[in-house]
Amino acid sequence: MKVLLRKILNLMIALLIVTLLTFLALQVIPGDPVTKMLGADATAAQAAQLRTRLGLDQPVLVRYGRWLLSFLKGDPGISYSYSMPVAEMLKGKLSVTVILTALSFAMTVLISIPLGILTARSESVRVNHFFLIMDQLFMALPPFFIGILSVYLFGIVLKLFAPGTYVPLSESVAGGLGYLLLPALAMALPRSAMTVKMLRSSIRSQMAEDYVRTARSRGLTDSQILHRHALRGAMVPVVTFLAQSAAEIMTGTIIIEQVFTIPGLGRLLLSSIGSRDFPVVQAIVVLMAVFVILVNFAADLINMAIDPRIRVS
Amino acid sequence: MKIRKNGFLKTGEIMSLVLATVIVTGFFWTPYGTTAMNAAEKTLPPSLHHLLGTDNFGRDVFSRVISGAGTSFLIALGVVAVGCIGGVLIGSLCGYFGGIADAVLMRVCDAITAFPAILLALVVVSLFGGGMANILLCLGLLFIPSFARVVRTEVARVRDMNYIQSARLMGVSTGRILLRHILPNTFPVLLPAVTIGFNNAVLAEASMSFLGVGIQPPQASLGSMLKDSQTYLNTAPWYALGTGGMIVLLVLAVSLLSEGIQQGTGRGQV
Amino acid sequence: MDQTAGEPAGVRSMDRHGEKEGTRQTFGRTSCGDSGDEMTDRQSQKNSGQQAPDLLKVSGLRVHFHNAAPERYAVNGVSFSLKRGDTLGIVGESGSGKTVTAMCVSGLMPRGKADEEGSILLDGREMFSCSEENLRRIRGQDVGVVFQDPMTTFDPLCRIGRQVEEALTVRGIPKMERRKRAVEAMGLAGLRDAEELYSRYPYELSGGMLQRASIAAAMITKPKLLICDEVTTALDVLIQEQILELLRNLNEDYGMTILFISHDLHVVKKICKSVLVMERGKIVESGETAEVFARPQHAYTKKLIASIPARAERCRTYD
Amino acid sequence: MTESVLEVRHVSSYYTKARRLSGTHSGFGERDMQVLRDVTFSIQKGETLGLVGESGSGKTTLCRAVLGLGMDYEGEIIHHTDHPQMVFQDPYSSLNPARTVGWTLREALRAGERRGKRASRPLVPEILGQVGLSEEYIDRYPYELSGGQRQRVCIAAAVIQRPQLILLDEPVSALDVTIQAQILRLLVRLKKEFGLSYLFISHDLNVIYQICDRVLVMKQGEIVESGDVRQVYEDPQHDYTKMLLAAVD
Amino acid sequence: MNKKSLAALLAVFVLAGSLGTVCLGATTETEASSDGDVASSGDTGITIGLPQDLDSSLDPYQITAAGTREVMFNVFEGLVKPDKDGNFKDAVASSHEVSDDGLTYTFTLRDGVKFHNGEIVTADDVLYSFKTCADTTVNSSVASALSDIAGEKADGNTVTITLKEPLSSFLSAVSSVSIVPADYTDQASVPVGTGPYRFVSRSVQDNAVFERNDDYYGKLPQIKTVTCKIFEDNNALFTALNAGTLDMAFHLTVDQTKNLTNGYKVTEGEMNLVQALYLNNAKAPFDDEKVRQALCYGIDVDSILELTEDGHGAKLGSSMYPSFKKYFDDSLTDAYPYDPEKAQQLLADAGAQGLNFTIKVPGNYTQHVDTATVIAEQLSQIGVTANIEQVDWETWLSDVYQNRDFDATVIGFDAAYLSPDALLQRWMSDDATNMIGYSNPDYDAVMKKAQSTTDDKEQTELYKQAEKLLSDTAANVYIQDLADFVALSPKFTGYTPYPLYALDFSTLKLA
Repeated sequence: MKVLLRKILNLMIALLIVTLLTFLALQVIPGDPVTKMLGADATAAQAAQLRTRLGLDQPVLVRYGRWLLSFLKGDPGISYSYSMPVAEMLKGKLSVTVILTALSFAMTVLISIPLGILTARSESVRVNHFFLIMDQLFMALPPFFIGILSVYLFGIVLKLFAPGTYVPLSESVAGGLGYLLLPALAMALPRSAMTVKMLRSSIRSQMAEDYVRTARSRGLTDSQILHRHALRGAMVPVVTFLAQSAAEIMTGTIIIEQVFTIPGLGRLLLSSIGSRDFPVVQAIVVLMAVFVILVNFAADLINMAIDPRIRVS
Repeated sequence: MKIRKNGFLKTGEIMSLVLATVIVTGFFWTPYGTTAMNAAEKTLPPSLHHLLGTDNFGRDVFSRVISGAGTSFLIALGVVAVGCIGGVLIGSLCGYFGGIADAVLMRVCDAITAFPAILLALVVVSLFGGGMANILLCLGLLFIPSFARVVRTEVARVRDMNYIQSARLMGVSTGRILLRHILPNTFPVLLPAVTIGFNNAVLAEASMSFLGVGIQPPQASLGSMLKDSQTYLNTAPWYALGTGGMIVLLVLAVSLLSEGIQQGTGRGQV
Repeated sequence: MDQTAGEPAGVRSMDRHGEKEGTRQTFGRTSCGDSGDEMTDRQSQKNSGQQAPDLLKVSGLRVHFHNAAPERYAVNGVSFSLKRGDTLGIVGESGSGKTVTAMCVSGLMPRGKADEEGSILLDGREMFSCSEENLRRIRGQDVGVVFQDPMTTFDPLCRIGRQVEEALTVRGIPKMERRKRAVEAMGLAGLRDAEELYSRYPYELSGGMLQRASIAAAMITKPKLLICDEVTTALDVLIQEQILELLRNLNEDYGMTILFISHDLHVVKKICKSVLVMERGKIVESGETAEVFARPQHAYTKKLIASIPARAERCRTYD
Repeated sequence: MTESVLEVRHVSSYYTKARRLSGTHSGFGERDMQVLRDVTFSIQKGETLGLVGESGSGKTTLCRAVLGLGMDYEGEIIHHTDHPQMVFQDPYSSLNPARTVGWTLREALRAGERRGKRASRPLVPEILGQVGLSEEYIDRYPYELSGGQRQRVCIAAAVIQRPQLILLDEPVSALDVTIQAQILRLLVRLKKEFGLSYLFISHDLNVIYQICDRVLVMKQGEIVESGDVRQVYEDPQHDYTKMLLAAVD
Repeated sequence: MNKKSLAALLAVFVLAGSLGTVCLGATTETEASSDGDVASSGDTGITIGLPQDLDSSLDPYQITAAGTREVMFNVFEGLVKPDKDGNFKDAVASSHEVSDDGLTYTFTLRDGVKFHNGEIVTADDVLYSFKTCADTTVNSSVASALSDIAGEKADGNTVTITLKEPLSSFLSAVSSVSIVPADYTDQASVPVGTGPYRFVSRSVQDNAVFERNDDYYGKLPQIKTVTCKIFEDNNALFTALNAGTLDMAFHLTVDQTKNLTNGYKVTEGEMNLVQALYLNNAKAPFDDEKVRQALCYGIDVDSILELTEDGHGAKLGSSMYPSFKKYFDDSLTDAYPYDPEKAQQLLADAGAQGLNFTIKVPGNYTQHVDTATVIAEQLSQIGVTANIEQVDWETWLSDVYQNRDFDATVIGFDAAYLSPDALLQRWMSDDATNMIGYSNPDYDAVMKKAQSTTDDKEQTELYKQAEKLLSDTAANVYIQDLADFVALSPKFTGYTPYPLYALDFSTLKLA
């Protein structure tokens, strides 16, 4: 249990550091939001009055503290440029990015685990070579390149889907999800290739352990050995890798949303950085970081479930 | 450490050799000027004159792809170097000494990995402008955690080995133990990290230029070229395929080479 | 631990690219016996009625590893027999081929890594002509194996009980009966409060206890032959003594035939009735243990015995 | 009374959970337990002191304490020599796998020189010769050597700085019997040649009997018996020693 | 740990990964605002693509971006309104007279004109609108025109405005004073006007929806709902158009029209704006006239048109676009013929060889980025290094337009309302929106005289003189009025180009 508490503590610290880093990064960016909102020819008095209303005249740490408190209460503040509550602006967009990431992550897991096991068990050298080459090839495909090609191929040539018509899930779950399938796949392909490669080598190294020979001496078939013993041990490094991939997919959505014109967090993040809309940027970055840290935490929990020794260390 | 020949190594070597020569020549000479425009030759299909055809300004796509590959190659190399050096430094310190320094640095690394790379890139670009050096610096910073983690685990493992104990007994200084005794043992672990790092660096640079945050025109960058080529997918598909193809080749060559080396030293998997 | 550079490392490792498939030449000796149906306990007792005197008869065994030098045979023409209830020791330094011989007998030789010739008759059945399916059935049923390092012989992520009873699990024995027999076997192997240890993880047990559990796992199916490969090497002197005591009881009380492999002549002297001395793949000497130790014939055996600083002679060779 | 090389007085040590890095699992669930109980002995110049006991009896901990390798302990340890060296049991992790034999030995020489041990600077081939290895081993990597050859290189490295005291932690138990004999013979020769003193640790009573002058028997971190090796073997006092001797007979 | 439980474990992992995130999303997920765009079925709706989001504030007097003004043209109306030929026809006012001394303007309100929120338009609303516009408008030429007002008086349904001195362009300034309900403070987020379409909703970065104003006094438009879909940049917009998800898109480049594969009707017109390489006259090196002239000689406008638009687009020599025929001085178009040697000579005289500067250009307008790219290439022939820095629209607005933190930029200035002032007033030294910091006393004098004369012929001459001054002092490197390609789905027709940057939804109808 002590290990769990320590992990949670680490998680909290990492989160705090992220929010602090974001906050400081935004102070450093040139371009003062007030001039942006009032325009260049605003009088000094108007600017000062707005600055106090937004609390920008407080020292950085006080502002950070106040922002953190209100964020924890679920209110990420008011957007500077759109003067709408940030939560209002995010609501449609957050679920889009989250679903896109979850879909892509699920695809990665569903593609790579079975394939990894299959390739690890195949004895013939030719099959191994084939899979290794496919791994290398898919790993080298950048998501946005696949995206462009598939938008062109499926969107414009084959007209399987209409780019730019993302219908929010609230309206038609099938339509929305259907649209997200392709972008999710574009991100999932290179990820799964890496996971397959890793899972295969992890299984291979487990199969070379002493206890596998003992199990064979008890009359177990190879597949029994794999499923009862080797696979479990092999999963530990893969689970950590998958959690890391989930984080990379999340940040990857920023580009894929651009290629497939999906109104997710990515596009809003880019434009609000441009317009120095700190509350929006802050909220998005922190949400992304929370997601990343949560998934890593889930991976730690699962690894603890698999390997009792981790529980004790 | 002798490396046995195998399929991967050979293909990887050939591809990297060809690419390297093409890119290096690209720095000094390209069939056409990378920015030379020619109104008469707009969006020509690939031909002997223009191996990859021309773009909407009549510029030779092949020359631009080579010089773009050159830029990406240099940045990726720089990023991996920065990431590697930073990673090895932090990794060995944390791995060897542990304690508070280790806990703090590792938490910062966790935070950096959780940070969306694009935001950091934008901060750097808006502060210092979009030149190659800034992108290299900012991406390099982002790659340090992955190297640090790999090196830290390896250094921690090697730190308690008998040959390190005996080195201590002999009176070898801690610095020298770290540098000359422990680090050489982390190289086999570093190679895969460097490869993955290189691939991610090429992709990250291309993505940033794709978003208009990375390398600014007129300097040729694979990412920005890919973005511009989107519009001409219908009338000039070779523009997108050529650029995207080069990115894939660049990444494939390096990963094949590293896979080959790992196979050769028996550390790869069958 | 005799795992030094000399011993062909290829025994367990993955096959390299392009290795040609291993060939199992058999000299067409007796068939593998009823390969088709499921061999259950009762049936094996029945047809052992007209038992051959020797439980195990090995003749002309030759093993050559693909990645070894052409003329270097791991096992080069080994022939011996093992009577039911006997305890035979195989002694030799690393690289002598003793472990490879054990692997062949227990059918644990990895596929496709070596060419094997000769004949191994286990209780009248020719191992070489057995299909993979039959070999798999023999492993754990007729032959139990206990390995050297107790720390790595168990799956660290799997509870002890589940691994001890595994030989029964794969033979479709119902859960309750498996558990009962596992606890019983662990008790027999000298593990106090076996019930409690049943659900513990390997990392929670000491080396000695793990080795006892390993022996329980091997004998749970009451195999005809128990192969012990360097089982005492990784243990302390006192615990070694206890394990040897346990094996002696199994042999005397339950008539368990034991093939004991070790590089430690002391241990072999204590437990084995007869002994084979192997050097570079060949048997250089064999016979009653006391006889061989008292009057070694072969020069190599003499050299082996001389280098043990046996307390009996009490000579300070290094004064 | 020849002067002593090492004096250990009333040393006790408690095993608290080792300072492991988070993330790497640190093995078995250990609690605070006493590893060394009031250990007192001394090693005379030129003497080979044997230390026998089962694993977990505290032999290795004592070694680490004597060499100050990060073990905290109560009591006093007085070295009358500088930079005692150590030879380990497992030949596989005793030599830097990424470096050649020559490099390792040169490293030992270099460290020695830095500490002003100018003396006659023996050349690496000469050192290898002393431990019975030919020059061709200089450029070999550890993975190209057999267990026995590696142990010889470790001994060469230990002896190179001419320390007066060398601790040997189960130096031969990982080797084949015939090779064991050669290494023991080498150790005795080097002791005579360079006037070394050994703390020889082993669980094998027979090896101890062959090579040691005096012997300490340790059980659960406590020295239960000590004395001249012939006298202890012929007429053991403590029944633990008797049990050990019976098991080997 | 058999296979079943392992599979279960994996399922948990996938679930944990996605559930954790979905519920994270769900916490802020409430019913998405009613912004779902109505499928463009039959006669009721049309989907139009916009290359960038509308301004953050939709208050008529705060709108800065031409892209927002051309859409909001359908929501807000002044007392008078420009028609497709450039004349002013009555809108909220049913009639208007101008006294012969040009000092008093009387407007009679059209009765029964309703705001989108149902209130009837009253004279007080008009007074409120004029007063608020004068105080808060960001458009300097409108502000200076309104400052000429001596007094306003409203009785019953007529409003009379008296000026201090006659102002020829006052009527066009009136057309840009959008009539808004008095004391309605929420214009920024929920704009209310009198136009043919009323504002329904907007979702940031995604879309804006307008609906037919059924009680509009004029001819009721046929299309009920107009959904504007917002794209990050031109490529994304073009891809969606090509795939048929958009019914209409405008400001396309000629290359895009050539790559169109969905059989849409393309009409060509001018964008009615002045595209130029605007140079920051307040900052070295462009404070030196010689250097500016060198750039004018060093840039070959013809080859820019050839490379970026296959020759389409109309060249111009000063801050006036050709379709504003009355004031366009064609002679200035070739004031600086392409002459690289002269350019280099001028640079040498000014001691500015090896000039190195940055062109900041908004990334979402492909036309401007392409022009900048060609300019950079051409200048490199004369040893001048022009680095291009693409910034997103919001950053361009704040850095370049408002804070004037730039060396040079490529952008197009449109006429907020049909008057030469809208294009020339900006360059007077005391003008707040004079982003290039151009200050030329002669120019200010000529402009003041032009604005105050009542004789139309003399006034036109003075405006042309002002244009010539801009060209002689090479204030900027004037390039072209971009060709405007509008793609319209065959299902619709009725697109009518306007002589100013405006997009009239009301003329669209089913084919």
